[in-house]
Amino acid sequence: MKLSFSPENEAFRAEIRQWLDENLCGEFEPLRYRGGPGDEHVFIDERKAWEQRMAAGGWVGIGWPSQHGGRACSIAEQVIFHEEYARAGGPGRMGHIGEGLAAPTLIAYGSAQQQQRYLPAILEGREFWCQGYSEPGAGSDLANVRSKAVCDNGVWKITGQKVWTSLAHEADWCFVIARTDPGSVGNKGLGFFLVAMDQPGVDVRPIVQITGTAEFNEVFFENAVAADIVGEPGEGWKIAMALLGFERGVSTLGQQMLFQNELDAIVTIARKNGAAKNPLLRQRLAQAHLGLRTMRYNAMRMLSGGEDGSLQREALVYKLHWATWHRDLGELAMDVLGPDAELLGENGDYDLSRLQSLFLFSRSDTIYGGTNQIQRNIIAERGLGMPRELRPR
Amino acid sequence: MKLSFSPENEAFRAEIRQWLDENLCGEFEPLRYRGGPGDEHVFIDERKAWEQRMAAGGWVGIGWPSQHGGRACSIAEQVIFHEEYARAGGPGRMGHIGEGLAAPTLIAYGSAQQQQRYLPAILEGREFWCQGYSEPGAGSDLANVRSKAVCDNGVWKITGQKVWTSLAHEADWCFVIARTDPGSVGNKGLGFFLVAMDQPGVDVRPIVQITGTAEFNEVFFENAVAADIVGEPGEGWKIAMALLGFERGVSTLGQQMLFQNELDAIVTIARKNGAAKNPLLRQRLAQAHLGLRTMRYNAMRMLSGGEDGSLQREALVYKLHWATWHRDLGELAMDVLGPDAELLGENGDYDLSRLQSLFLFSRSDTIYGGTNQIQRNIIAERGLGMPRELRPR
Amino acid sequence: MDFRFTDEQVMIRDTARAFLADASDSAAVRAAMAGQGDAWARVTGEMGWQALTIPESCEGLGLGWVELAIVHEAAGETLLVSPLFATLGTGVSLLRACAGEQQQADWLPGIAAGEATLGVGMQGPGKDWGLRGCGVRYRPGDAGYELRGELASVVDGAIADTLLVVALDETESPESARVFRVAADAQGVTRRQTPGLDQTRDLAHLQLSEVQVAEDDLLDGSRAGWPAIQAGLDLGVIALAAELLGTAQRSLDLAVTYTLEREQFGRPVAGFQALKHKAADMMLRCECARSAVYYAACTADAFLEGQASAAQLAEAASIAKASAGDAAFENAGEALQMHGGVGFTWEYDIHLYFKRARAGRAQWGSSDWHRERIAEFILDGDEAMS
Amino acid sequence: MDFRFTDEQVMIRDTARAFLADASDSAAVRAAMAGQGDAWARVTGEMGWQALTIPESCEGLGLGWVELAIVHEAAGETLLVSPLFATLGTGVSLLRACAGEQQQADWLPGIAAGEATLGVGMQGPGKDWGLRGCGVRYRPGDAGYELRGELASVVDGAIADTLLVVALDETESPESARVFRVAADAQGVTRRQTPGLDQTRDLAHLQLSEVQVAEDDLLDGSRAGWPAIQAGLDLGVIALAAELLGTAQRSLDLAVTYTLEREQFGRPVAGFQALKHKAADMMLRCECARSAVYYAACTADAFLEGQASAAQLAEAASIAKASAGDAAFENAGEALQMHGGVGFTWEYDIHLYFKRARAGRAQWGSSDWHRERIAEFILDGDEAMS
Repeated sequence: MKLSFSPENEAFRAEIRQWLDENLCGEFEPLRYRGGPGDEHVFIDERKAWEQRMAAGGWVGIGWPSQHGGRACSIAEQVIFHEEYARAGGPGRMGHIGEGLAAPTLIAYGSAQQQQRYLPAILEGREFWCQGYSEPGAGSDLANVRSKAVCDNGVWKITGQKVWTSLAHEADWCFVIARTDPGSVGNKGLGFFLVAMDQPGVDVRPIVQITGTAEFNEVFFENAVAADIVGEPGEGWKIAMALLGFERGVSTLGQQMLFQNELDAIVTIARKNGAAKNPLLRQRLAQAHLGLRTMRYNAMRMLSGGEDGSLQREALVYKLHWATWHRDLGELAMDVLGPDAELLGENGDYDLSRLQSLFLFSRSDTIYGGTNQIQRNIIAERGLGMPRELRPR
Repeated sequence: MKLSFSPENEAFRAEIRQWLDENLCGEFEPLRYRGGPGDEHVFIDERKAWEQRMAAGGWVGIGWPSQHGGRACSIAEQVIFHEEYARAGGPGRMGHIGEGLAAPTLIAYGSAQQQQRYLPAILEGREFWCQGYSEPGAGSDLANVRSKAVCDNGVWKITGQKVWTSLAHEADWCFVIARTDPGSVGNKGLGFFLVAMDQPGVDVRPIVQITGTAEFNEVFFENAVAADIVGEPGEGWKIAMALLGFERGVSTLGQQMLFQNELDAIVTIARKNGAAKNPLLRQRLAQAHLGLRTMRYNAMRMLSGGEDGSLQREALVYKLHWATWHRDLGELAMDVLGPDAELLGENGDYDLSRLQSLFLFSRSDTIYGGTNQIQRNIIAERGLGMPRELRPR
Repeated sequence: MDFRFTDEQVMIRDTARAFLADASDSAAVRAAMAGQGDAWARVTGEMGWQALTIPESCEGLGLGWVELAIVHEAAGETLLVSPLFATLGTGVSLLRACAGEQQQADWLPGIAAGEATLGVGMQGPGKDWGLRGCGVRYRPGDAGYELRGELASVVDGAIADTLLVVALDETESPESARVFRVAADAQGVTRRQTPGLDQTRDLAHLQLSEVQVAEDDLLDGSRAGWPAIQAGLDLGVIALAAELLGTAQRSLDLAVTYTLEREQFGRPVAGFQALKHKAADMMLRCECARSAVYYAACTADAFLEGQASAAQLAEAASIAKASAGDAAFENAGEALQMHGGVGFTWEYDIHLYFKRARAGRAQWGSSDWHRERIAEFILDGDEAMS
Repeated sequence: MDFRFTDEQVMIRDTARAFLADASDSAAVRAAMAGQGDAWARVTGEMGWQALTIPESCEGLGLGWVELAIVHEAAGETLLVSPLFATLGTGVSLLRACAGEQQQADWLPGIAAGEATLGVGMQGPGKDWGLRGCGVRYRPGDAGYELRGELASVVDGAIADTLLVVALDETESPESARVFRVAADAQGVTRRQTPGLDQTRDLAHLQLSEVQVAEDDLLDGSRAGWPAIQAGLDLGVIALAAELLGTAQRSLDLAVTYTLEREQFGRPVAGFQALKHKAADMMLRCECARSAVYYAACTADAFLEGQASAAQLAEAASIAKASAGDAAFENAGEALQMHGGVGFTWEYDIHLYFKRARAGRAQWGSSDWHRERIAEFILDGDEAMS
């Protein structure tokens, strides 16, 4: 057990830091600290251009194996990359669903042909992805997927509705879980499809959120043509579960640095407006700092791998931890703002400040991707061996 | 809606106050503030003598109807009595199970003969009662009672085990719920029995608690003779439920005054040792005060009766409220005590101070008489119409 | 002692609910958020609530704070967008406590007739509730007094016809506190509506530059300084607490209704113990807040009849505000969570409750502020309050 | 960066657990509470843990703080009653940080050999943790220094052979802080074991009256004053945090085991969602505490190797102590609740965990105290800590 980084690691840190210094400026300067959760709807074109700049610098797919064009960076290097990226205020990544979810899935389960078709466009920041998992009424319960895939002369066609799809209207591709076996129930009989968004059978409707903005969408598929199926029909559940694993990868460290930026902003305000002298707020600010640190330590354990490579307890609790922490941070932000917390900007409709937006948008953290209640069930059942929920007779 | 007491009420207040002044002194002086929850095992003989003094003063059964020897006091007068009693530091009542539970049950469901046999001895402070409800493994689930009552030549004999019976070794009588119909399950087929404690078939074994003291007991019945059955065989559930209702009567106000005494003691220490200057503790002390006040207001609503006499929402939440409040008060007491919280007295084994005892003993409040979890189920199901728990297939 | 509604109070409640179910349904609230509709005209025209606590001698209904709490609770249940709280809850309350007899006779009949709305201002920008946050100073002026300063987050301050302004003199001592009646269109008053996170309540920023106030417009009862003014404000705190009680209760109701309808894993999600227990805790908070609010309302009546002290009123008001504010915010937050994905969409109403609850909990003294005031009573005095 | 146990560390943990399952089972703990049995003889004889962090040059095992945390965690799991924490966790830690090289060479071998136990004292009666609560003052004396004052709640202070006493001079300035080595039987030292709510840990009250200390018994590294001493104490804070982690984890384990066995309404109560969710939250607290404790242990190693600053050590120690202290107390409290009626009987062990957790959370700085120290770092400095 040791925490320190090697001299090679530190050289890598210097490299990314310098690159960001030289590139996250000029036309990209306004993107600093923008485009994160709750703010994903801003600067779309500029952020796509930024993805291409990143790609040109060789900073996309740094964790991918080299045979797929990646840099095969070690965990430590990836940690460093995400730390420095967030420290510099790097904008919310338009490409993260492609780079962090679609690509690892294709690398693990895709055919050579699929890898050749999709990976370069992701690596070059040319094509963007979104995720078609949740369905209305099914919540995060993937086993309840009702979207259907029908094979028509060798072409899979998708019909159904997905919801909570972020950036769907900006994406070129969507990966979709749909039922290939019409008689199946639960986690059997699902397939994992790649669907082009720009076709008549795909209709994207924004969902206006508590913030008044819309970054989530409903996506309606009606006989939409799937360009590809990954794996075999019926393997969709297995692939989707692996993909959920990728979500808990190194990118969590990037998320943490965004959180750190938010906490820093709150601390700055507290020091300015006197809230930092309030003993109650001091305790809560310290607890927020403490919670973020333990989140980071948990992620470091997660990335280092468990002693026997099996169940990682720290991974099991990770979502519950960050979601709850982030929601609490939103409340803390408002209390630190004090009497000004309620007042909006006066530039147009419902002009939320960054911290007001944090307060409202973070309410979704404990809901999407498995509510806190679902997370607690999973922890108790898988982590502690407590009985599963009873089903109705 | 009005809160004030009438001049007649205030005259009544003066009367009980004066009586306590003149009687709770001398030999009874050491009993002040003693004998409450967690402290019920002290001064047994003296407290029995005190009950007789109370009886002589006409202060037992003040809420009973006059035909049974009570004073038929109004709710307002009973409120006043309990307030003044607790304000004076009146000791924990040895007779409260007889006066507050057995007697109202007998008045409601007992035969004239039973009323004549039992009520005078309660009224005169000569006979004391305990309660045989809970059973091992059944928790607070009365429907799970396994104790049996068999009628043998017109004499009911009880066999079974009760637990969490307070003051059983000091009681003359126990009321016991037992199954009269051997084939019955759930809340059917139960009977409500009156059993003398001083007989060979009754064995009382103290349960040593977290405090190192024992005021709860296990009681074993083996063919113990029941002197009486109240109501008919099979009516036990109905009678027991009514009795649970009596528990939420005016005596709750007395309990609140005990709580107030505890909170006052904590405030006194906080003012003395500087804890009252700690902003975190100030918030918690204020919240404790607030919680106790709302408990009092809830009780006033409860006693005034709902607008339509049916479901009283404030009554439904009452147990959860006080139990949680009291447990939190115990933790607050320790934090106010600060570095001294950990240190015991040096008079014998495990010499807890009053507030240390509060801290430990209040952990039982959220368990006995229906755990907080059971209370929440009841509130959700009866108060909010949410579905009952599923049973295993 | 009788701590339950009279038959008349039950009727007032039922009437209020029936009226608001129509006048302040979701569509009406959303229209009002966009500046359309006029619930206030219906409130004054059909219900006459603006006259509720105005004495009969001043052409009001002569009812008390229990009735005031009942209509505010109903308003909080439906997120009524109107100057009811500003005019009746805060304005009339302050006048009842601090205006002289003649002043009441002069001013209250117009309000009772629905001809004028009120706004109460004390807090300066970025300042806390309480006298220390007072944003306006007065000094002798040509006509009597001259006011200058800034006020933030004045509820309905941009639409009120008449402003009641709490101000200090240069000594900034509690004894110097006074309340002035200022016409909204008086020379030197600049008003700007400030958009808020909670769109169901209008807030305003007010600038006062050398505003001249006549001697007659100094509220007589405020000449004694802070204690009388504080009592007047506490009467308003109770109205806000009642609103928050309504918001807390409706949040619970919405959550229970939604979870009974929504199915997951083959059964209504209301059957899951985790949600049942959340709901039970929400109900506990509601019932405590309910008792605290109506106790405070009874105390307000007793105070106005000289049967309760200002300290008792302050304690009861703080307990009510902290209880109801926390109940509203926590219940609305839990209700949002219990709605799952739809809870944070604009389409469902629960986010409106959440925002109103947060704003209300912070206004007129946050829960922490009120707890600190309770702490002063129990910890700092020579004797604990009775 | 590799934040997982090495194979050797896994072995140390497994060995520790196997040893304590026997040497510190429920019967052994209860016997020790009554003053019987001697786990310490077995710890020193069979395991040699007293030598764990003593350098090999001083005849110790030369291991680091990760290993120290491992054995303390195991001790916390079983409520081990012994001077392990006092001697190794606090005493050796303070010597490692503050004793000079020669002093370490002179003193540590005897401790490594299991010949001496240590106790560390700083807090005066009724005082908080931290320098402001320091209960002893020194001044020049015949032999070097003279100490006087009172110490409260000294862990194992009544049985330790050697006391390490943090003291101030009359200026009471942080710069004047020093650590003195005092023989427990020195002239002027009066010791009294003080019974505690937690019976698994001995506490003592110490009276120091004109105790003479030789110049050589002033720890060399403490001549620079508070910062070095604070670092030495923080090394001990980590040991206590590790113990509390063990207590938190075992509380969870006991609760899960009990609820899986106990049936109600026809099924194991572990199947009720309310209890599952409590257990999930307990596990979250455990895992956060675990990461915080081992991160702090790594930071301690880095500090002793000159790779981390005292401020980084302080931050990591405070995070570990607050996380583990809260986890232990909250988990033990929930576990007690999950046990239902038997939870508050003397017979079941869970109340022993509850009491140890409360005591441990309060000792060596409460969670609030440590959070306030974190707040100072992030809010009061010129720059936030990295």
